[in-house]
Amino acid sequence: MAKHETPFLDQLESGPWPSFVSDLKQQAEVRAKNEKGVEFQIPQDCVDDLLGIVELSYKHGRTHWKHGGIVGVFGYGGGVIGRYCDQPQAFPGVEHFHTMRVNQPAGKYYTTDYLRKLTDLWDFRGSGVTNMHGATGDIILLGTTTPQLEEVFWTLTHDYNQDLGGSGSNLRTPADCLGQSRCEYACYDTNALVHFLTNEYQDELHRPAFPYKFKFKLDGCPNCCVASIARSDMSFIGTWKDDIRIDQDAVNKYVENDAAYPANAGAHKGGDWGPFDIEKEVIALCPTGCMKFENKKLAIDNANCTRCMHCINVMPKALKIGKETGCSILCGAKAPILDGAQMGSLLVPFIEVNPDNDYEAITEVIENIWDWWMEEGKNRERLGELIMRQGFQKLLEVTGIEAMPQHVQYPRTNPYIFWKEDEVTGGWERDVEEYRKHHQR
Amino acid sequence: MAKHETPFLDQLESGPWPSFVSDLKQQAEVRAKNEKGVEFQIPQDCVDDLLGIVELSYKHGRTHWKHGGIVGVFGYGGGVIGRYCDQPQAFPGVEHFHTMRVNQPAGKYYTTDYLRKLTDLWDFRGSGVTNMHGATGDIILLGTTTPQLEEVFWTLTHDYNQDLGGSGSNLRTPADCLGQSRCEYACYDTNALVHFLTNEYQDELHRPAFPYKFKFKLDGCPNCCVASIARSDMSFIGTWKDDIRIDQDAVNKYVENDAAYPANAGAHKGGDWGPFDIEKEVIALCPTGCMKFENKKLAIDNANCTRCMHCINVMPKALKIGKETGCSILCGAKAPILDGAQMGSLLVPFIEVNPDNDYEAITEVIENIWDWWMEEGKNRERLGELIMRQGFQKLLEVTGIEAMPQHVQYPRTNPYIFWKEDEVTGGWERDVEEYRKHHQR
Amino acid sequence: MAFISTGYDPKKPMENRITDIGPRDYNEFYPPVIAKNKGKWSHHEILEPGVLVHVADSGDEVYTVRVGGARLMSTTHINEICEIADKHCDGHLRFTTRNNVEFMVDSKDKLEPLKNDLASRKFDGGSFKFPIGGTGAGITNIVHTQGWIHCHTPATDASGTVKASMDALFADFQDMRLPAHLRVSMACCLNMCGAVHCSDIAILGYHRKPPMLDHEYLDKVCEIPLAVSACPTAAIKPSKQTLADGTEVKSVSVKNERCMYCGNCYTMCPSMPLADTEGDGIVLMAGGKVSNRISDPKFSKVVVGFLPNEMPRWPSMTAAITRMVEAYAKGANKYERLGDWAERIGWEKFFEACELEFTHHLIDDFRQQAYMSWRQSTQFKF
Amino acid sequence: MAFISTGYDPKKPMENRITDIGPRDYNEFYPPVIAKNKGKWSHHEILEPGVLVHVADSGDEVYTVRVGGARLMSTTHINEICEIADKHCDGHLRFTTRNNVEFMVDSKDKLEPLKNDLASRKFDGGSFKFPIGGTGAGITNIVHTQGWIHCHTPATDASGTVKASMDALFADFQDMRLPAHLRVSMACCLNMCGAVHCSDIAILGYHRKPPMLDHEYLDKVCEIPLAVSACPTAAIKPSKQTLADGTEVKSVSVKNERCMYCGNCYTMCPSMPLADTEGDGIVLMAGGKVSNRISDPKFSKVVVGFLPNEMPRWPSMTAAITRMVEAYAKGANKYERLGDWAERIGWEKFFEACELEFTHHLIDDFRQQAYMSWRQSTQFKF
Repeated sequence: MAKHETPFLDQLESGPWPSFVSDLKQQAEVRAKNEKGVEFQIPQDCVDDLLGIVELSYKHGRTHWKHGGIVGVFGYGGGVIGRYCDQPQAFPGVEHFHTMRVNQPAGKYYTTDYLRKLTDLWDFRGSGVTNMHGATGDIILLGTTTPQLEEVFWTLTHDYNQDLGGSGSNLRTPADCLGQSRCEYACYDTNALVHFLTNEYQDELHRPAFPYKFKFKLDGCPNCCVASIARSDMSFIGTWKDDIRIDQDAVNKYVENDAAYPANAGAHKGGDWGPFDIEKEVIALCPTGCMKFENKKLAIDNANCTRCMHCINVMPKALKIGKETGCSILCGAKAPILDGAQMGSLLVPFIEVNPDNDYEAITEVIENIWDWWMEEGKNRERLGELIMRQGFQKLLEVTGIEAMPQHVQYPRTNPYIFWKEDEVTGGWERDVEEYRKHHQR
Repeated sequence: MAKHETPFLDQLESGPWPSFVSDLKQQAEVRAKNEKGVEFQIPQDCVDDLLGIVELSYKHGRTHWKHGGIVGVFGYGGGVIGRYCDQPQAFPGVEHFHTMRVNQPAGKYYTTDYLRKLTDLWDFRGSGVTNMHGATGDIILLGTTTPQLEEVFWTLTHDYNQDLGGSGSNLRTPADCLGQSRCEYACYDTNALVHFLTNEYQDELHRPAFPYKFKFKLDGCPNCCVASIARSDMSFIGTWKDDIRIDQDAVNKYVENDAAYPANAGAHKGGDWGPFDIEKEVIALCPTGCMKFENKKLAIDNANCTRCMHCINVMPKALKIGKETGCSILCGAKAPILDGAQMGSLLVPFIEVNPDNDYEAITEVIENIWDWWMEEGKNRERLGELIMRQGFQKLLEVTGIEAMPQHVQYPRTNPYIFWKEDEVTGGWERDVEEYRKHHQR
Repeated sequence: MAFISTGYDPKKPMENRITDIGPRDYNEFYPPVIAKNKGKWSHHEILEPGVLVHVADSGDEVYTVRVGGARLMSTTHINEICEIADKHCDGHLRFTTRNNVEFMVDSKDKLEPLKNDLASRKFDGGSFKFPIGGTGAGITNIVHTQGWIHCHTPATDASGTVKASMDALFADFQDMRLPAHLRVSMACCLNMCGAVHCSDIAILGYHRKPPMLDHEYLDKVCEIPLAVSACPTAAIKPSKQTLADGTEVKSVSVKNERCMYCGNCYTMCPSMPLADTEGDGIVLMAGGKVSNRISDPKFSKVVVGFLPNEMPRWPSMTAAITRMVEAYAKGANKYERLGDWAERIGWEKFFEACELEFTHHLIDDFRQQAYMSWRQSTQFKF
Repeated sequence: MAFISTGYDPKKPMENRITDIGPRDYNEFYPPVIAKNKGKWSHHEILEPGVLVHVADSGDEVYTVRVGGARLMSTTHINEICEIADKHCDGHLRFTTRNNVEFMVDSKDKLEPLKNDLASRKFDGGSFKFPIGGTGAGITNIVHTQGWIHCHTPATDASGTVKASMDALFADFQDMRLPAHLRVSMACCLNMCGAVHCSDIAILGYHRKPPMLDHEYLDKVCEIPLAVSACPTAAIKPSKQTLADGTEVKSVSVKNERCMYCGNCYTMCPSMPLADTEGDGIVLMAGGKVSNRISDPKFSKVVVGFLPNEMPRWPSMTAAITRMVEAYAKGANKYERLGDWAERIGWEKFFEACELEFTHHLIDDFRQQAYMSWRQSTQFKF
């Protein structure tokens, strides 16, 4: 028997898509029954009250949560988000209902053994409600009280070998696509690099020293499944410098509509698109027009290829990424607030991804950027906004990177070049008397 | 025998392109000889001194002109640009060397009779040096002294039925392409409209009442030969609403490479482009892909045509603009200074061009815009900058034009919609005590 | 409910403290077939909606079954996932960036039992627990934020709008009939904790009323300078206010016409709430993408300026989304993303095809970049 | 040189004054064949470079011979134009927007004598007076500003750079071998009296040194507030200065690193000259267009950040222009404008093909629109 009536939420139990309401109801019931005999450290009926307060929001069309004060674990500036409800008498189970961010593993692979440990802990010390996963990538443990924070942290670190993720003006928990673990398109080992960077920069992740948040996201290839180009201050996107590898026999299997060679790896099986047509579907859609299929032979003018992945995506059995792989680094992506959205702007067209020297080429770029941003960035100014304010030329300067046409989509359309005095022959100081000898007043 | 040595300029007499140096030298000589017995009202050797002072600039790499003070004709705020040289002792003939702007006729057609009157006047009262024409469109009379300004104006108005053009924070002399006078693409009579607007707005042209300069330019079709979309605060560009007219027989003549049907009206005759290929040169280049050529028949899906002119330009004997013609109005174009370049932004997709009611649809738009700009524009703020500062939505508001998707290339990418209070149910005033009944502090 | 300590002593927080150990090592979690073939995958194929096979150079294969679900997930539900993974997948599984769960098996014969098991499980309320799908040219799970479940500034709910949308789009979660994949994202206010600004379709919660001012309490519970500086548009100023009883208090004033309803001030100062039943609602955006495939990544555009919150199922919102999906399915070319389609036909035709109203709210007036979105061309369709 | 009055009396300026009569009526100036067939033209053809025929619905034809020339033009030269028009064209002629002269005849047999007459006329220095050309897929006359002939703020000469360029491009003025027409424009400082910001190739005079300050005279000849407000970047402030002799004067100071060398201050205040032999020179821009044909109009881009003034023929400038034209002629498709070509191959390939150096100066840092020009994509060519 439910603690609160939830007529609005009940309507979200129907329909085919997994219902979060049904899940919360089952959780409330499991807690009520407590067949495992858990010694709940926060109110047993907290999920009932969660349903109740959300129902109230459905009635009012307004949230009933207040922002928390500063809660957290000792010595860390992030990883915990305080939260309180604005109707504690009616819903005492969620009066205090803080979030903990747990740093997810690279690639988001898990063993059931690990997950069960986590659910045991969260049943015991929290609401048993989670997000798998939060928008940044963390495992989100949703709903506990202040005294439990250090206890959860202790168990995570001592028993689970597991740390919290980032929040606040910190490095946020880096995130990656699954990369080479299960994807033939990946140009570098995203799991290894994300794990390295997360560990290398633990201090930046846990202790606020930045003007604002900072995100790394790592995509193995330009398909950008993890959206790094839109969602991270520094985006690492796999690419290659040499030629796309072609298996001409396999190309012809695609052209012949061999059933074992479905176009786009079978992604269009539900549509009625007719037989595969290499001219229309590959050659004509190549953004640079650098491909030809003549006499049963596919030719790619690789010097004019921009590695957009389309042909490889369409014919994955026939075309493979090059062998000289690495990544591009793009900087400054962010959501619209405060000063308009940005996508990452290309800073390093190609950089090696080399675990053997601890990725030193990459960490040098990162640290140069951080030095600049920590020196010049205003409070709550994202990297992208600093780049906009001080200019992309400045970003090149602080990272010691030569300007090249790859940095721009097109050169400047205005002629407002601000020269530096030392770039101009003779400098700026001049003698007006000398000038007046030739130019009367 | 030249008055000044001009070794630098002399080098600009060679080469095939008409040499302005040779022309100035011939002019200096004609004045020196004065075979017509002109009673020169400014120094006879002014052109010698002009050559001399320009030579000095070639030596120094710097100009030797100073900005003039305020000179002009009585009652006009523009049309004359003061100019003085900074070496009057060495070049007394150009000590005072003002410019007069003479309002060119629509389409820049002339009779020799008229031009000779002008040259007679300018030999008599000026340097005999001109620009045919200035960047805005005027006939530029280059070089006279202050006492001659009223005299020239008197002769122009009394004897030549001819007025000065605009300068300063005025309506600048409107300019047009030749339009229907000799072009089959013209969608309206640019000559008639530019003449009407110039006369209708004589007061705005001659008396500064604007925040800054304001330009009208009139293009007969989207080919934009007079660059109105880049160079005028209000740009009038011919267009049509109905279908492109097709002569299928003529299309097939082009396809057959009939010598009387050269592609692009013969514009590519100097290149080795091979036979005309309608698929490659027309169908594939259509920006909307709205054309087909099948079974010797050209089909245009006019609902998806954006009237880019390409197909018509390529096959002018076969394709003609529609019959329901008018113009689009775009606003705000300007050169980069001060706040970045703008091209005209589409305000009115289609408007009738109707001389029978004195173009009232058009003058209404113009006057609404001027009212707003004169009210709200800051000193030296071009219309485009005002639109940027107050927003395109404001431009729609002051002109009473409904927003439509044609106004944008794409809808806003940011969600920062500033609602007006009366657009939001219940308004903005709320009772916090009432709110607190449901949301505790 | 006695407090049970782990051993942590609040008086000696540093004693035996372990910090900065980072996440678990991914190598511990790879299924064996993944660990063995990492970096040596040859190709993959989507066998049917939600089912993939990846083939390694070694000839090894891994079959993946992708299932959707709410990212809001109870431990009970996670335990059930674990039960399935133990039964079929030797205790391994993974999550995707878009909150799907992937069950992997290393041979084809293990596939059918896994699929049958997943498909058979339903919640008591009737919905699927583990619907198979979310691959290829279809619609996958919606990434989203917290909404009314756990956030203090949302203008709408997240889980509910997503449930309503995915119910409406469910057929396309389990099919691959679309011209290309279509990504839907949801953020419950314009701070966009989950950045939705580059999605094929984005659902965005939006306030439309400036904050209320709880003058009596403001100076007691807020740092006024923090509230003032929180405002991105400098609409907030310190001011003195006289209460009903005549006492004068320090507080703030808000220039309402400058407010863009972001709620940053409320985050800093609880005496400035802005949620409102009628003011709050939904903005829809469309046409963004993050992939570099064929065309460059692009921002989503605002295509519906406002829809009211219609609890619990937001029918106007799901109707508008459905119209967009259907118009796209009908109009776009194979491989063409929604935004590429809109650009090819022109946004004026997009509004026509999707039966959406164009209003002045959709014309950009934010910063000078707004200019780039206006039409500097005579090329348009009537 | 006695002053001869028209009758104007400075003491009674309004007496018999005629004002606001506007330009002459174009109808007075049309050649008869134009007046007759206006609005009823069927089509046209470029018969050869510089020679066009327009055919009316009536069957009437008008043959046009287009000739180039300096827009700086003496009355002597205009009189010669009139002589030719009287001889061949019944006393009619017209000018084009790009400062060409067009002679029209109403039958084909009048064409050859006209062409021969025009082609035969040369200046004493050897250059053509009336070169025929400037049509179709070639290069027409360069529109330009005043430069050292008549302006107080130029950073280079206009007539001289144009003469040097047109000499270098002359073959393409008289040919139509290019992929499309190519428009060259010239402005002698960044105020751009002649807006060159949408040209296939733009030559732009550019200062690079902030103004000198003639403190001793500044307050005597300038209105200091006007000088201060003239600065678009707010780099100028009023300040007190002590002269060498110890007297203190009112003057201004300039924050040099904010100055963009536009010369607006010098226009307001002659005590702030900025011209400099080494500082001044040329910026080259490329890839703009105003036509809506095929692609939208577009801005030119800065492709050479600076070239010194090399009088009298600017060889580095003409060499760079020639390289661009030749690379374009070689690389572009038929009908493809220079900017469309650069976009198709990518600007990185444009710099390679034209052998131009890319420097940091070419990366935009002006206002927030700059962001749009940076590369938000992994699509680029190495």
